[in-house]
Amino acid sequence: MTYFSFFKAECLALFYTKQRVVNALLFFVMVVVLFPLGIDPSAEFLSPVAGGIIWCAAALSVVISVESMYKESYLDGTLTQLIVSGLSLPWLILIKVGVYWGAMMLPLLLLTPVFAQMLFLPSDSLFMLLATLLLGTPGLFLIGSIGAALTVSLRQGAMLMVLLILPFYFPIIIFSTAAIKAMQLGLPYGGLLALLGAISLLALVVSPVMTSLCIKASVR
Amino acid sequence: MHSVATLTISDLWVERGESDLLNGLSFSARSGDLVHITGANGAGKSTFFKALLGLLPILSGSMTFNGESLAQGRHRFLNNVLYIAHSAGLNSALSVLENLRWYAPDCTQDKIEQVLTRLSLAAFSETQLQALSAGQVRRVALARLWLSEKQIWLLDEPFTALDQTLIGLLEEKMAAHVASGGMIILASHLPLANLPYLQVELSP
Amino acid sequence: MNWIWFHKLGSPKWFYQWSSKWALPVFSMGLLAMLVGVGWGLGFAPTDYQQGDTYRIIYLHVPAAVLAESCYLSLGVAGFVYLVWQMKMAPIFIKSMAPIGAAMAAIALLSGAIWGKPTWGTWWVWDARLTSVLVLFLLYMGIIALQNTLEDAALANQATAIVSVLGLINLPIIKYSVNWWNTLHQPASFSLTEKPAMPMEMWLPLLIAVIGFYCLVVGLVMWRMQSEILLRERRTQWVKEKVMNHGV
Amino acid sequence: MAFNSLADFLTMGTHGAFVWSTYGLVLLILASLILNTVQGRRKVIRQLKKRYLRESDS
Repeated sequence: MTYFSFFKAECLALFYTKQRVVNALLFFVMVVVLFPLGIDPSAEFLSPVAGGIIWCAAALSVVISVESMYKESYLDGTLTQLIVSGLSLPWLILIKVGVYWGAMMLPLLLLTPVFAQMLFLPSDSLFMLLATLLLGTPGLFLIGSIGAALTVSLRQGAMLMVLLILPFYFPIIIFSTAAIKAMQLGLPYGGLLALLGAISLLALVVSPVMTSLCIKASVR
Repeated sequence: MHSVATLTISDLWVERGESDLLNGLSFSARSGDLVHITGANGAGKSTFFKALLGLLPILSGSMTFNGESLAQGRHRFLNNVLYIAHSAGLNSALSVLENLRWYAPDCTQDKIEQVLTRLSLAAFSETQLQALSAGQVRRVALARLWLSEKQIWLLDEPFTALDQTLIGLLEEKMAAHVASGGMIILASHLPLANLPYLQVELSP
Repeated sequence: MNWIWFHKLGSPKWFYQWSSKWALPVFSMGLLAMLVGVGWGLGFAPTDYQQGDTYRIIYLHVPAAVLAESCYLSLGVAGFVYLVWQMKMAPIFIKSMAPIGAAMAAIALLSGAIWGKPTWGTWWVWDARLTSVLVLFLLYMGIIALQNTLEDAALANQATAIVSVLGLINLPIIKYSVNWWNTLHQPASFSLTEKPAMPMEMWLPLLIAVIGFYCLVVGLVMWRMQSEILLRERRTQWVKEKVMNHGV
Repeated sequence: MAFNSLADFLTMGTHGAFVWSTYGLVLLILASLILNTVQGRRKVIRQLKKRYLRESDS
């Protein structure tokens, strides 16, 4: 096993099970649709909150799709093989999270302009929304990976995982929506984007190590 | 040919749930040895492999590979190890060929197909793992032995779900590996028919 | 520097015997100090010229809020100690402390809400302090849920330690991030290092109440840790003797 | 004493209900925390004792 062959196998496996990615995207669409239907479909209400709605929907669909990230590998014993492969487990985890991020975020970024339009997001804020998604979602996936590893040995771990992980998503969501709002109000937003990037970078350093600790404790 | 390697286990105790296992297991093996670990169910055969691989913490005792303690140089040990566990360790979404390429990316297509023919899996090379029977999955897992260059093989009950011909093939392969300077540690409740081995008996 | 105390603290048996001596005195002292502080604040401290007598909720609200944060800080430190040194006592501490911290955060939230209604005219605002205590409460509940769900003890140790450490990073970020919104909450009314902004007669009972809460929590956590030690070390001879000699 | 009469003390100026309900709630939470701690300890000792007795029997 090499890092590259692992990357290739992960890509292929994700490609064969693409229905899971499609499901996560459908979930994203459902949550977005809930807001106009459940609260108020008028442009006056939706326009200022559109960025927030898309962000909340994205965070929820990420946490749900990441939840089962290690489950199958745990059950079929490939997780054990990764640990004893002699390769560095944190790097393997980083590769896996990267593949998941790419598979889920590329279509989501393509969908976003459509939904931004439907929620009456001012078109000059669209660029900002895409930038925050690009900067912030790696953090969501990396933090989610820790949660998925924490609960990998549980049969009914989904609820617990969401409960544990969402508090760690709060800062990312707050900074992202604050940046979009700041742009709409004509305030400086560079600092907020920098903070968002800083959180993702911090997660990039911390998450693979913490995830591998959890995986090693789970695989017994 | 492999270089000379030694593995020494001394006074190993492992905690598992409510009881302590392995009871101070000690043995030493070098390249060219086949160690056969026997013992009843629950005596700690799988537990021993897990302790050796660092999947379980040990209570006391020491394990050294080429004179270096495993606690320090585990990855140098793991680089030389191929571990076949109870679970197949194969990705069920991938085909047989893709699984084997994942484990052995340097092997040529010819070589892989040769091995698959040998294990009568040639017809299934493009089939997804989830469509195979348990016995076939087992054979795919064992195919890694033919494709790998690793010196130390850790085999946990490799004979389950295999028929007589395949057991014969596997024993032949193991004999060849040992003869070329490899080391095999094998746990099984079955006796080995045609091979010389060191026996280590575990008692619960 | 002498590290012997650190290693001793890592031994469950030593900790059990040491804490057996201290738990009851510390707890009683805490209870006493709390009663004195709260009673003094309730009945004898002067009336606030702005808020009238409603401010007397402070004698419960501030100690609980201080404790909720201190408890989490200690959880984070314990988690770090476990991840780095694999010290046996750290997960025992985390498991024992989490419910206490959750109770403190709940007290801070509830008393704050009840205080806020007559003072600001609202039960709740989404400002930095309130939101961070709410997140704190959620983190405590998450750790308790994790602890109760994971059956494998080694995994539960590792998992709670990791969540504790991550929460320690998360809390200041949340506080900072929410700070953009206008904050209704008054600036911290209690600090040991700065000169108190409130008159001495109000501040002193508050200090005593905070000390009382601290001692109470230390006493409680020692007891909880003792129970946990007995359970985890049940296979050792000293626990067996201790339990068999105990008259229950 | 900051209050002139018991009635003053109970009404706490204007917002007695708020102050006293807080104190009541906090008392409830603290009491249940202490009770939980004490009972937890009892339960552990009882459990272990039974277990040891069972083991020494067999």
